[in-house]
Amino acid sequence: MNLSLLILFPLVTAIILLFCNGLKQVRMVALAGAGLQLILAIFLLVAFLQDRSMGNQLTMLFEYDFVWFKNLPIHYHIGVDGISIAMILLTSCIVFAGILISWTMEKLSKEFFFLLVLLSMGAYGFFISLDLFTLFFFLEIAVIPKFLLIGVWGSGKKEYSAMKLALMLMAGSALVFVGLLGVYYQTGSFDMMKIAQMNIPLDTQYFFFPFVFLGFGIFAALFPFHTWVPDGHASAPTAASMFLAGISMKLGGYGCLRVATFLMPAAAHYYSPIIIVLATIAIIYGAFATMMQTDLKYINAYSSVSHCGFVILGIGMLTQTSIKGAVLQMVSHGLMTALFFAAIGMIYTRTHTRMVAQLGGLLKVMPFISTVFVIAGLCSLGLPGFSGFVAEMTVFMGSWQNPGGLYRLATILSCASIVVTAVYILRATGKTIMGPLDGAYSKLGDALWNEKLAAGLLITGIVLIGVAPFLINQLIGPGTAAMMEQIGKTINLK
Amino acid sequence: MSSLSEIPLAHILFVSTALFFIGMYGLFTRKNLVTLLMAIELMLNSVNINFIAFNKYLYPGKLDGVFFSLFIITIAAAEAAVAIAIIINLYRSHQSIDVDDATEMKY
Amino acid sequence: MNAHAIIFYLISAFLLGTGILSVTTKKIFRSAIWLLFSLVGIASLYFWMEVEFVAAVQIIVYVGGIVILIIFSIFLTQQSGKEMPGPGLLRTVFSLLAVLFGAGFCCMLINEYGFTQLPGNQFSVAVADIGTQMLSTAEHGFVLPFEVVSMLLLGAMIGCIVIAMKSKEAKNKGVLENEQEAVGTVISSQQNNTL
Amino acid sequence: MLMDFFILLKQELVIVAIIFLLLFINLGKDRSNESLLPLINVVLLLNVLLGFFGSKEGSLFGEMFHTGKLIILEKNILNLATWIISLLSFSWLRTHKHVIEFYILLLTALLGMFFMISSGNLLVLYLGLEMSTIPIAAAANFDLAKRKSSEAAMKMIISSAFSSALVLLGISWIYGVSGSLDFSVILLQGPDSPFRIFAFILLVSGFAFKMSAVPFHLWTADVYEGAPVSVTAYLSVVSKASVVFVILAFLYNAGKAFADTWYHILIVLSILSIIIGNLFALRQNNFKRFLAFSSIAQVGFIFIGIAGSSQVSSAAVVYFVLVYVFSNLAAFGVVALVSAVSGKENISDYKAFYTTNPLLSWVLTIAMFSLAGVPPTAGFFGKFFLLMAGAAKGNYWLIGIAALNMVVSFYYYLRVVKTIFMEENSQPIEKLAIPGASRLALYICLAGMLIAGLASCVYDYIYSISFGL
Amino acid sequence: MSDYAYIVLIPLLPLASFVLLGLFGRKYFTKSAGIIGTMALLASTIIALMAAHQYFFVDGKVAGAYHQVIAFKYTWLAFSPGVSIDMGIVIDPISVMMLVVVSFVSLMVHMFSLGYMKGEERFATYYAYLGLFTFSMLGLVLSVNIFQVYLFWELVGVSSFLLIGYYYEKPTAVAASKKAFIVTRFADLGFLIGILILGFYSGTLDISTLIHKLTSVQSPEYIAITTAGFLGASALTWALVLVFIGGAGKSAMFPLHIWLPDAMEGPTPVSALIHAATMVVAGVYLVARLFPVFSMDDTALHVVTYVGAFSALLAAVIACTQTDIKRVLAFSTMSQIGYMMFALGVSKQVGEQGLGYMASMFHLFTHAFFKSLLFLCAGAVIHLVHSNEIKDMGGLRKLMPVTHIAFLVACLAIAGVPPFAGFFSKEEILLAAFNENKLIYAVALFTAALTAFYMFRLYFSIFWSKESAHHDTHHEGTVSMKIPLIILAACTIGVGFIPFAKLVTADGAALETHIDILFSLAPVGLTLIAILIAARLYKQQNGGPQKIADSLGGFYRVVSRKFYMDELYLFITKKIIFPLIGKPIAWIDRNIVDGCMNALASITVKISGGIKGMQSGKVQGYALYFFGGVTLLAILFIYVWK
Repeated sequence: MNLSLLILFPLVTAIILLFCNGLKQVRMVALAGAGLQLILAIFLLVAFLQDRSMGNQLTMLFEYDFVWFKNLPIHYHIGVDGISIAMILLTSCIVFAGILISWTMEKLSKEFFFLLVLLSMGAYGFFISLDLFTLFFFLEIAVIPKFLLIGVWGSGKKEYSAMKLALMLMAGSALVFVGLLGVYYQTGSFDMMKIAQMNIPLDTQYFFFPFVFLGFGIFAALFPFHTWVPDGHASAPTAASMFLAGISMKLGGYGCLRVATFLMPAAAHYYSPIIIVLATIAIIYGAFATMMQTDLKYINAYSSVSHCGFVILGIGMLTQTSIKGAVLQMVSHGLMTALFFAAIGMIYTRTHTRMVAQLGGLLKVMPFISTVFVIAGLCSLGLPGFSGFVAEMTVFMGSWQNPGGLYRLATILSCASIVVTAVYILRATGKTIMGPLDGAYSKLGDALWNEKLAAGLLITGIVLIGVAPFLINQLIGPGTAAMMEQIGKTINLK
Repeated sequence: MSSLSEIPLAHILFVSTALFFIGMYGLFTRKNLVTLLMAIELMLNSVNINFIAFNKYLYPGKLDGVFFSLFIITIAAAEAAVAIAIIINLYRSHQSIDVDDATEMKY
Repeated sequence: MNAHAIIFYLISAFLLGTGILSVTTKKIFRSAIWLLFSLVGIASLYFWMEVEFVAAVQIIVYVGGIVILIIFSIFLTQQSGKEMPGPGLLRTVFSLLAVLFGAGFCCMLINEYGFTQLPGNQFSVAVADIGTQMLSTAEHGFVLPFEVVSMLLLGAMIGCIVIAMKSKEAKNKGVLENEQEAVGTVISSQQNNTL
Repeated sequence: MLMDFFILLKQELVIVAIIFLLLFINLGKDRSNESLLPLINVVLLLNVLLGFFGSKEGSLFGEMFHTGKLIILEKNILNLATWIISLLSFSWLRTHKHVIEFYILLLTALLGMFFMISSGNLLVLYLGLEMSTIPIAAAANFDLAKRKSSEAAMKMIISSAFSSALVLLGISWIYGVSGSLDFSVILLQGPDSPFRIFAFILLVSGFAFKMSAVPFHLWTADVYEGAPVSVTAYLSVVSKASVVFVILAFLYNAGKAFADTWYHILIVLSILSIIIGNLFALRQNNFKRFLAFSSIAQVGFIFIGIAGSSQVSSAAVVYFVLVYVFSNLAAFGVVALVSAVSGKENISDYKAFYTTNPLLSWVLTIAMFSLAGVPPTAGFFGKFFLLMAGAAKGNYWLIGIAALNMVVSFYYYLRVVKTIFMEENSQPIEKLAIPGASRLALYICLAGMLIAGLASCVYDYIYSISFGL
Repeated sequence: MSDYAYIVLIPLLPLASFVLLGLFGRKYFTKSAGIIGTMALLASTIIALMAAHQYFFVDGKVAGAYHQVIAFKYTWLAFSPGVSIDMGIVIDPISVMMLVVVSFVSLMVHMFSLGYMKGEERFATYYAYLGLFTFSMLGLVLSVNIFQVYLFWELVGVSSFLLIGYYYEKPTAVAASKKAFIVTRFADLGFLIGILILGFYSGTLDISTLIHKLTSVQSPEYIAITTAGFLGASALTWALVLVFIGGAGKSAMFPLHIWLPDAMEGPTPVSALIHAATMVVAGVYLVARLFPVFSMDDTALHVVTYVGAFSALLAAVIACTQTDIKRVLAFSTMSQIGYMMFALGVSKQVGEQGLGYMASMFHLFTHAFFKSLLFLCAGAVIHLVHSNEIKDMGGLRKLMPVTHIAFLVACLAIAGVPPFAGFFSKEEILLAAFNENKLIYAVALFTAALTAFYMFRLYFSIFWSKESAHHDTHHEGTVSMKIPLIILAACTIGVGFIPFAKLVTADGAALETHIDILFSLAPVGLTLIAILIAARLYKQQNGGPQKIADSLGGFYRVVSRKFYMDELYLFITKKIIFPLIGKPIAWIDRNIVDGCMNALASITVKISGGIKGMQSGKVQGYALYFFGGVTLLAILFIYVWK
């Protein structure tokens, strides 16, 4: 299994897209590309599981190490473990769904799909990188297309939002960059697997960990650096919102975990109270802020802040279960929020409004979309049978395993957010989906085939994880265990 | 030769330094572009004095300083020529060679 | 203090005095003349230091070339008689402060460094030496700078021509010629001197 | 021996030959620009290609001139940049009356830079410095009828004359304390007295002036704005690049004993440059002025790289300059085309540029990304390596400031992109016909921006021939 | 022990019905959805009865007690070693009992709905939801793992939400469904934290292991959980109280009961199923499930007792004043569940002292029948009258004889008149309370009388009172609606005679019980008196009730407004949480947090504007700056940094 294909496929798709003409051709190519990615991701999953079942116990599989810059220790070093595979699957699903949702995108369609595919390339590259340079490279690749996607195809105060998003994310990556250089100069290597084996001196860890963690934290909407999220999501076109919330924010979470925590566990331990406090604030505060929103996209955006708080919380708690929960939450939230945005997008294209107050009773005219909306909402509030429950419960269980008053308090407060979540989700659902139908909307149609397919794909993912979490547990369990072993070693050393 | 030692090198350098800053003062305060140019010539000349003095007093073995000053004189001439050409062109477009009149581009 | 020293101080006072006048006089033409005196003063300083060749070049190029050029340009821009507006008070104060500080600072540095002269001074500048060294490619030859400078002069000349040439309008034809002449003078004098 | 002479001096000699060729053409019968420009471009292309043959290490004229692989590469970069600028100037020069003179000035300046880069002696250095300035000042006035053009030329010549006076003061003092002009001797003693340090600072400030580092940068924006676009491009790319090379060679070779001093000077200047450059770039509307300030900020980054004082840093600096050449020229290329046809030079004129000129928009966008340092453009690699080199000394706070300033710089680069793609305009710039030459140049820049980073061989080659402190 | 794996079919059949109807119902099964759902439930019920038969009578007791059988267990989600969510099936007396109740009542409701919901646009969806609910409830009662309980607990909650909001175009229905979900969610928070505490200290989430570990006084887990404490109470107490809060939420115990009356916005059969017979007793079931652990902690048991008793009384008082028949029934449900709760609270784990437990379960069992019957009857009435208000009814006994009889039977049962089912279970509860706590006994007794009063108030108001304003053209309902009524009425009469004490007890061993006539005298007497008063007041239309209400004045108003609990909650949410927490946070986010980010940008721009003077356009100024820069560097490097 050659992992580079994950980068190559989108790249080739993007290049072909540049030479396409007409909406039809463009979207067919984009869809085919995304479909291939999806197939490849599934194939990768199968190959991975096969390898594992054959007894391959290496931390990383399908490793490939190519000296990129021979005079600097920069390698093109890629490899995957279960966590990365989960993220890759997530990415491919969302990209596929995103392209389907934007099927009717007519304004500059070629550029739109081009950027979307480019984004996916960045995400794949990020998730498979084992070299910090490559990782950073792909991280930044995944930022700029968002700027254009929001700014050109967005709505509302799109330019402001696009700029804000780009700048804040770039500030994040600038922080990451400083941290990476620090790590590099302490270890002389960019190779994560190697760095993990070395013990970075404590004071160095203490100094650079905040840079890396905060940097990635901005991507993951860490309080108080989450303010790009609402504006960015609200202004973005549907597919970009899906991608933004579904994948981009996961880049941050993954980075916090894979780079910050994995490489500098002692510092992670040292700073965990702060991380926990910030995460808890994000969870509670995000939830309450969501409650007051009147725009569907803002609702989902703020709820993303709250939900991504669980990711940070899980990481900050530093127990194996909580970290597993964080990963699960990333996957779950990715799918769920993408679905939510898809639903909102579908509603918006029909009603041309996203204001809760102006909608109502949509269930009557668009039962499919409404059902999708409700499912996304229920997943968001952590209903069993959907992925959200599995993820959140894992985080809670893991968090509770970390004794100590602060941790306990944080866990309890975070748990409390499920109530607030219920409030805002039901409020939104009650006002848009239920209630009397506005006469103006009585002629609107239900979802088209592409939208159904997209939503179906995402729902399948959500339900699969929700109903059979042992499957994904099998995938990410060993990965987190290996990671935790490494982390545990260092923390105990101290 | 002995007479030279009565004047310390430092005094010559003081003179050249003074001349340099006289030129600089001119550069800072004059309004007319041609006078700015003259101020610059003064500064360059002061440097020439430096070169000659150092060469003569400290490093008489080689002629580096002398040569340098010769080249400076040449360059100064070329620079002055170009500057004057530019000033004339400026005069054509602005009808003035006041330096404060040519401040269209700023901030 | 012997006569030699007195001469030095006299020359210095002269060149600094005229220099100051040159940068402060209100009338531009006078300013040019003071500059001329100052440059002559510098040339005499060179004479005093017994580097006659440089002194000669100084007089030929500066007095004979540049100052003339400047005076020409003053005429061309028709400002010879006018009183120039003085600088603003603030500007003067600031400049004065900066300059005085700079000068004081530099003099202090010079003083602090304490140059020690060599006792037996064997400095002599023969024109022939200069000529051979200028064109020598060996260790202390200056043929490379010489050639470089010639290319520079070429470039400068062409630049001057293009810029100062007033296209199509015959009115200022004279300017062009004067320009070319002036530049030509400078260049030829330089070439002559070094050869 | 003679052969050696020719080989070592080949690049300079070729330039001189071209200058004379142009002179002869000028003397001959009048030719139309349409026939002249292709010829000149071909000659310049040959010049670029010739640069890659027969490299040899050595020195001439008693250490006054020396060359080596890195120096040849640097000159090749400058040659290439000059050629690209020439290609990009096509539409501007087509109607210009003084094409040959323009090229002579450009090439004279280039020659000056070559000597400057190769210099082993303060005299040659100084002459090179002047030679690369005076013709450009003249060239800045080449939009003869424009008020701004003469203002720019005036500002440039006065500023540079002032700067050279200070540099000369510094050189004379250095001569005074060392008795020599040779790089190998002048700074041997190190910063043991204030006098020496001040002399050194004066000299460095001259370089900083040419590189337009804050606070010696003030001429830059005005000159860039007023000068013809091609000259601005030349100033901002070739001229600046050459000084970077010189300062690199000078500090790393001659300035060894002063390493501690210049290290700190560079840091002070780089912080000032990055911050002030960014702050001013934020508020610009004129595209050239904007690029001026952006290049000032870039200089700050280059200084950080130089401050690293290792082989990695010199490689990073040269590499960055190469990348910078491509990126900046791509941007100037588009600006030159637009300016030549429509005369519009403001960023706000580019609103909805994408609707009429998609290709140019993409080139400009990628150039902005490359300048901003966004992957996968080469600019990302350039900046990464620079800061990596700078971080080697452990001054992470500096890297932190630089990194955060990169965010500010993102703002204004993205603002351009925003203007092009997102803003509405009822009268966008019309669809431009791109001359073949310019198209070629833009493609070269595009290829450079996209490939020079990803293909590690470029960097690896530069690294293999560069040197540390 | 024989194989019980087939039991898995009981929940899975409704699930299949849900999936089928949910995915394809709208298109393909618009008419046949009811039949499909009912058939699935019929099969489930039969299997459940078979299982009950097998468990109680075929396999029977081992060593004098019924034992727990884990029929099936699968690790669904592993957290860490030992701690995992398992999906499984537990077979023990209460789960089997609940299986029967849930599937049976659900079947009845399915059947009833065939007629009741006929012609609804979203008929298939309705049956899908019913299937989902039944599945969840069955899953809940079969849980082996405390997290499995929680999981199905949530599912039950959401199906309740969906069903309450079935008439989604009615804003009140939407509001009620939201309220129900959010209030129970709030309670679930307690449950969840309780689980976390229990799981953390016992190192397992498996219920039987957990019970095993936490009930032996010497086990390290027990010592850990009782020594750890917070705010003066041990971790065990906290955990149990929190779990009980979860139960209280679902079971509508004070003060989390406010959702239940509003939940009556849903279709009436749904109320019968969810809000009378099954879901609302989940809290009781939960406490019963964890009863061995509860029995280790007196404080927790006291909480259960007093909350239960108070709820019972409160609900009964409120029920007397309500005019919406479904709301009366809702409060009566709450009251009866209060009975079950305090019965558990006064119980102990072993032997004779376990009477309360048995009584509670017994009451749960009987209550399921008569309360669902009451609701279905109410449904039939509403179906005819198209109103929930008592004042729109009256004299219906002639129009709907079947319903009338069934309703009467149910009323007698709930009032505790022998020999109806309610009598037996209530007797046991009273006895248990009498044995343990006289205060509780008094409350219970009073409540029993109140119950009889308000139930017969309802009965007389509906079926007697004024003459019917409705014409004969109205029919009582379809056969499919009558059959369940008849069956349930029969059950209501019959189930009291089941020897429950032999079957379902705390420790599995049989309990000797007997009806003590002397003891029964007081409650039955009080009940009869209450019925008489009700008959006096409501059989004929007269001004009596109004007079009494007037004479009570303020008290009556407070009671009829449900002690202003709704208003209190509204005040807390609308006046405190939204404006005092939500709004400020949203404001802070937009203006302070985001404002800081924006301020950063605008400050930068300001600075940029502030220093623009540097670039004055005057070349002499530039030179001055140049010289200044040189000087600055010189001073820095010569004097400052050497």
